[in-house]
Amino acid sequence: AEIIRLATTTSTYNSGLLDYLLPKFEQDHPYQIQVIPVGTGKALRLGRDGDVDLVLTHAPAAEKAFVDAGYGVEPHGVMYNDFVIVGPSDDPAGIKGGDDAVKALATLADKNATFVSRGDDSGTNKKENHLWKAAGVTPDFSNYKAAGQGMGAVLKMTSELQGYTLTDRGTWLAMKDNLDLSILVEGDTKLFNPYQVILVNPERYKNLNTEGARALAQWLISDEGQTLIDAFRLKGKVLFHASAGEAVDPSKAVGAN
Amino acid sequence: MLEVSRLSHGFGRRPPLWEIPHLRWDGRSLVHLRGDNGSGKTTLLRLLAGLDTPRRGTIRWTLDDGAPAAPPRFGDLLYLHQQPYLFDTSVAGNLRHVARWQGWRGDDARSRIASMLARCGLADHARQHARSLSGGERMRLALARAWLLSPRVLLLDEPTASLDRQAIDDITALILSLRETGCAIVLSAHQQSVLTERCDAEWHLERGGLQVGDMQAGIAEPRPLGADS
Amino acid sequence: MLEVSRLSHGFGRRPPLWEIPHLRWDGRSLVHLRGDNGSGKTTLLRLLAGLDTPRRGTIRWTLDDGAPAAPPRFGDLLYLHQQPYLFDTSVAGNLRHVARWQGWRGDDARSRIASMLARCGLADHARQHARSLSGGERMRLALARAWLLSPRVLLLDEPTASLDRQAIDDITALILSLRETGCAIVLSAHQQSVLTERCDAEWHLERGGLQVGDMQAGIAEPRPLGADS
Amino acid sequence: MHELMATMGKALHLLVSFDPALWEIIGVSFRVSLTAILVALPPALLVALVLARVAFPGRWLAISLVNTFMAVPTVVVGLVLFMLLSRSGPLGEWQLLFTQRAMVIGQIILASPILIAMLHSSLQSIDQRAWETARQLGAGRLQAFAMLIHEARFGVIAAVLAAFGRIIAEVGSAVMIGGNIEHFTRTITTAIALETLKGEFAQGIALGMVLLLLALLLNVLLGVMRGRGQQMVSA
Amino acid sequence: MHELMATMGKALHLLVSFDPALWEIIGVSFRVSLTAILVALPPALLVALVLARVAFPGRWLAISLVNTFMAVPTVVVGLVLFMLLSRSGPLGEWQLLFTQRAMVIGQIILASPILIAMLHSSLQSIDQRAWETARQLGAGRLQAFAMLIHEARFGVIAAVLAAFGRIIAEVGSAVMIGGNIEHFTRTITTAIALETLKGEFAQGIALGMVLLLLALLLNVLLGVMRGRGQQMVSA
Ligand SMILES: Nc1ncnc2c1ncn2[C@@H]1O[C@H](COP(=O)(O)OP(=O)(O)OP(=O)(O)O)[C@@H](O)[C@H]1O
Ligand SMILES: Nc1ncnc2c1ncn2[C@@H]1O[C@H](COP(=O)(O)OP(=O)(O)OP(=O)(O)O)[C@@H](O)[C@H]1O
Ligand SMILES: [Mg+2]
Ligand SMILES: [Mg+2]
Repeated sequence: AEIIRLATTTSTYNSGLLDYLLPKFEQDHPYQIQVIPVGTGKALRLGRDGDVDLVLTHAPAAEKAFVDAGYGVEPHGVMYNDFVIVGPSDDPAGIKGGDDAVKALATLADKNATFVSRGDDSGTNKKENHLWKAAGVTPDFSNYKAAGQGMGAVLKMTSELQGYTLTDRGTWLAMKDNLDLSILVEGDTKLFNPYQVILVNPERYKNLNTEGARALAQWLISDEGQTLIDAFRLKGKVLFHASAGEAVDPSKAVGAN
Repeated sequence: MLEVSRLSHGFGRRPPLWEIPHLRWDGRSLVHLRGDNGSGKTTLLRLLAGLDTPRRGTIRWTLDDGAPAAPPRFGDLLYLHQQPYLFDTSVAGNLRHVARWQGWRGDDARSRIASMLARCGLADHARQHARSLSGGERMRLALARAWLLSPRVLLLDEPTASLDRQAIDDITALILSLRETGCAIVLSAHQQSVLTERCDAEWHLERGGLQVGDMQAGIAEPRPLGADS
Repeated sequence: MLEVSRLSHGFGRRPPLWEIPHLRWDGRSLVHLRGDNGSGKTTLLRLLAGLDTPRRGTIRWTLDDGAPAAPPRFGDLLYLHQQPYLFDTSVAGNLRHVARWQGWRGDDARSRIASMLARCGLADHARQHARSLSGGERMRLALARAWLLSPRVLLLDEPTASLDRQAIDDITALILSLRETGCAIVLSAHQQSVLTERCDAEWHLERGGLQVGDMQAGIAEPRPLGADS
Repeated sequence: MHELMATMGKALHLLVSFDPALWEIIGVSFRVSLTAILVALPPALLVALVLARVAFPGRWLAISLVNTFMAVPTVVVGLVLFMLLSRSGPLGEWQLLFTQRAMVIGQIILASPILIAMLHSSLQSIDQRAWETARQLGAGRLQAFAMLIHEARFGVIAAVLAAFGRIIAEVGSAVMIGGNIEHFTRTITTAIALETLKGEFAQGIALGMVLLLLALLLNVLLGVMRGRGQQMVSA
Repeated sequence: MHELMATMGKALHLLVSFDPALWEIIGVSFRVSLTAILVALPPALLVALVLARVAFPGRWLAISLVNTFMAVPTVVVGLVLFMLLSRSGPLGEWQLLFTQRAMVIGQIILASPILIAMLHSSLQSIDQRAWETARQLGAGRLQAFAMLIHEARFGVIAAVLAAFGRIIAEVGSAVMIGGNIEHFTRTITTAIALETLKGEFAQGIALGMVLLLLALLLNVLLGVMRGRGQQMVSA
């Protein structure tokens, strides 16, 4: 079978979604998919260099730049989930229960609460920076820790330090049993987290398997793919919401669980 | 001084090299240890020095009216290897090591080292690397290191093998003067030389045993003197 | 056979150890190289063997009617170190190395090795680790390794220093028989022995020069015989 | 402590359960690293010998350079190789990226400095007379070299073990240029990295122990092979 | 190639620009790794000496174990230490997690096997007579030990350099138990990992080069110190 190389973020990979979806694709298509799990930044870099055939990422601004620069073509929204703010159960900063992420962050900065940031320019990190900006805060309070690591590590750190952080729901669900944290803020429309699939521009490199990549992308946004995404459960919880074709209504991105 | 009983030693599954039922030495005679290649001279000297543990038997040294004891602490007793080990530094550096271990400092150490180098004919080589010395010079350096210590017991394993005539004369003089100060000395040697001629006792390893002879008193029968007869 | 001209060598900034304006040797005499410790015997032999490059001068060997050339290829010419290096394996293993390098195989190699071990009195030690040999046995092993090769030129650096009388007799016989086969031999030695007595030429390193004497012809004046007089 | 103990049990269980997925990544790990060592060893021996025995101007600088390259982070080797092997890079046409072969290349680069440095240090400590003696006794250059290696065998084994330890345990280059693709370029260490990312620390440690157990096995085998003996060091 | 060249230039520029953020992480890297080496060296010397000189039952097994631990992945050390130092772990009360001290501990653990293995190999190759000679000439045990180390100094330096190379270049344990926290536990290698994560490969390589340049400096200094000389090996 021909090989398709897909670079994706570790959060997607680790949720198990791809292990669930891809075999079903491979059954009906003459392709074998090699998944390269990396961070969003690195995934886009792999696409730019032509080392993969398509990418599946969640950083709208970076993706837009990627496509605008001509590195990628045919972007399609595939699905979305959402971010949540987690922290210690006793919530010393008192942000629990709200659904205003911006206000919550402003409170954290105000109280100089321990906040662990991804600090790695990832989609999540960009979302966080966006929220700080909206709150009118420069995050330089003394207990703000820029960890420069992946989501899983940052959650572990947050739990160890009994601090706060912003996480995607997928990683949270996957890890929460090992953590001493709970969800404090969720449901804000600003916490929307859409995923796109983008083909690497075939004009830039020969030897790309664009045909296969397109087949995979089309399958993901086909009715079959979309139904499967909606049916995926992690620890009994819905994780991703299929969103192909529609102009996603952010309010649908939240609340479901 | 030295009392050995029922001593024997060997290697692997071979029979013992030799057995010494009993040996007593007052430490006052200058002993020449003889024996063919492989007869076990080195082995015996290493055991006496306490560097190896005998298979069987006991070795007891009595120093300075103390109680008889196993081979005394290093520094009092000194065994000089058949092929001496020189430290990886200069000639003078080799002596400085010893001076440091003896706790000598500054000018005291320096003057002792300088005079010892002169005495052993190595003054010109003080800054040369020890391991670039010629065969005879190596042995001289090893002897110089040993003289620095003024030990109570000195076991020399073929000290004259690669020395020229002048050097043998020199160390003979040194050995005799050390002996004056009460140092007990055993030396092994294949060749006869002025030094072996000054020995007044002979231990001969032969057919698995140790023959003891008193040369001054004429008890040792005149032997055919190998190469030089 | 050997022609040396304007040869001199030294170390560091020191003056040359010796200078040899001219030396010619037909390779038929058995040469005894003498000289005090540090006079440069080892240095000279190493230069002749081509192991070091002289500061100045040339060394030309003529083997088998070939043209005069720099020290011939190893294997034809063999220098035996004053303290021979034994390979880190058994006694027989040391000889097997040589057999392999000579390209001998199977029974041929085995029988040559066995007979050489017997000849050097090491048959009992064949499986012992080479580095656990006694001083004299080491030299015997090194000589055995050399005999295996039947070289054209043999430079022996104090081969008798740590050997007993029997061993000296044995290697004297070996050396004489090698010489019969046309091997050119130089040996250095401090002590007189039956071997040095069989030498018929003497090279004496003295006061920075090389004195050549023909002993058989009685040209060499009778010297005071060091240790054994 | 309890959790760590449980992890040990898990590791043992993993090993004896003969989980094919596990043995697959073990296979990739050992295949890649053993190949890298085997390829890297001969040139490393040669370079080490030259550094130890041939006096050429700038030798000590060369030695310093080798020592320096022991401090190169694995991920940097990964990055550089990535940029070379990437389709947009100068060697992109070889299409080696994300293959085991590329991983072997990365590990050769990582193994070489430590091999050379350690081999140099043990060859250097072999007596000068060893080479002279072998050559005079009729050994050709290659044979004399083989003899030197034999004399230095304990050091050589130590060097190989250290280099092997370094590359079987490395993850930075393996993940960069291997891509950690399941069934293909996933090794024990990249799998551990993935488990760590997931927060499955126990699983990661269990995998690490599997690696260590296998390394122990290898070492014990080697130990038995070299005969438990100790070197004789009296000259 | 072009991009790699540009990266070199960037690295040099980074170094001479005296960017305080850069020098901060350089400082953390070297402080942590040098401390770890200094702490690990004395016990490693002692263990190596015992392994090289004292014949005790099971010695070869102990040596095999040490060799095995050279193959421990850095991240596994990080994971185990993390579980020990974690709030819920047995040593949680020490509150060491995400501090430089914890990183030092991790690097000590990583440096020790390679130190011991290499020191063992060079101490073992020192002639048996060296110890005997020193002791007989009046050296105390400690003094004789110091003399042995001096005799083996080239091997000791090689061991220290190899171990230093390993830990200054390691990232797995540093990132796990240090946390890669900016201004605090971020080292050169964790910063490289971060740049890599971001896809900023050139920046990562530039940082790697900075590390190598500094390592080179250290090596050259050491080379000058030990006098460029070569060991004398004739016994
Ligand atoms: N570790 C060992 N294993 C086996 N045999 C050994 C060992 N050490 C010594 N021997 C053997 O024991 C015998 C005695 O050795 P020793 O060194 O005592 O002889 P020696 O009398 O000093 O001889 P030489 O005059 O040649 O120095 C020799 O045959 C030697 O090969
Ligand atoms: N590498 C070196 N550097 C400095 N001096 C050296 C070096 N090698 C030898 N020498 C010196 O050169 C002189 C001659 O050495 P050589 O070994 O040739 O003497 P030799 O005649 O063989 O003496 P011996 O009878 O003691 O073996 C000695 O004084 C020695 O210290
Ligand atoms: Mg002896
Ligand atoms: Mg000499």
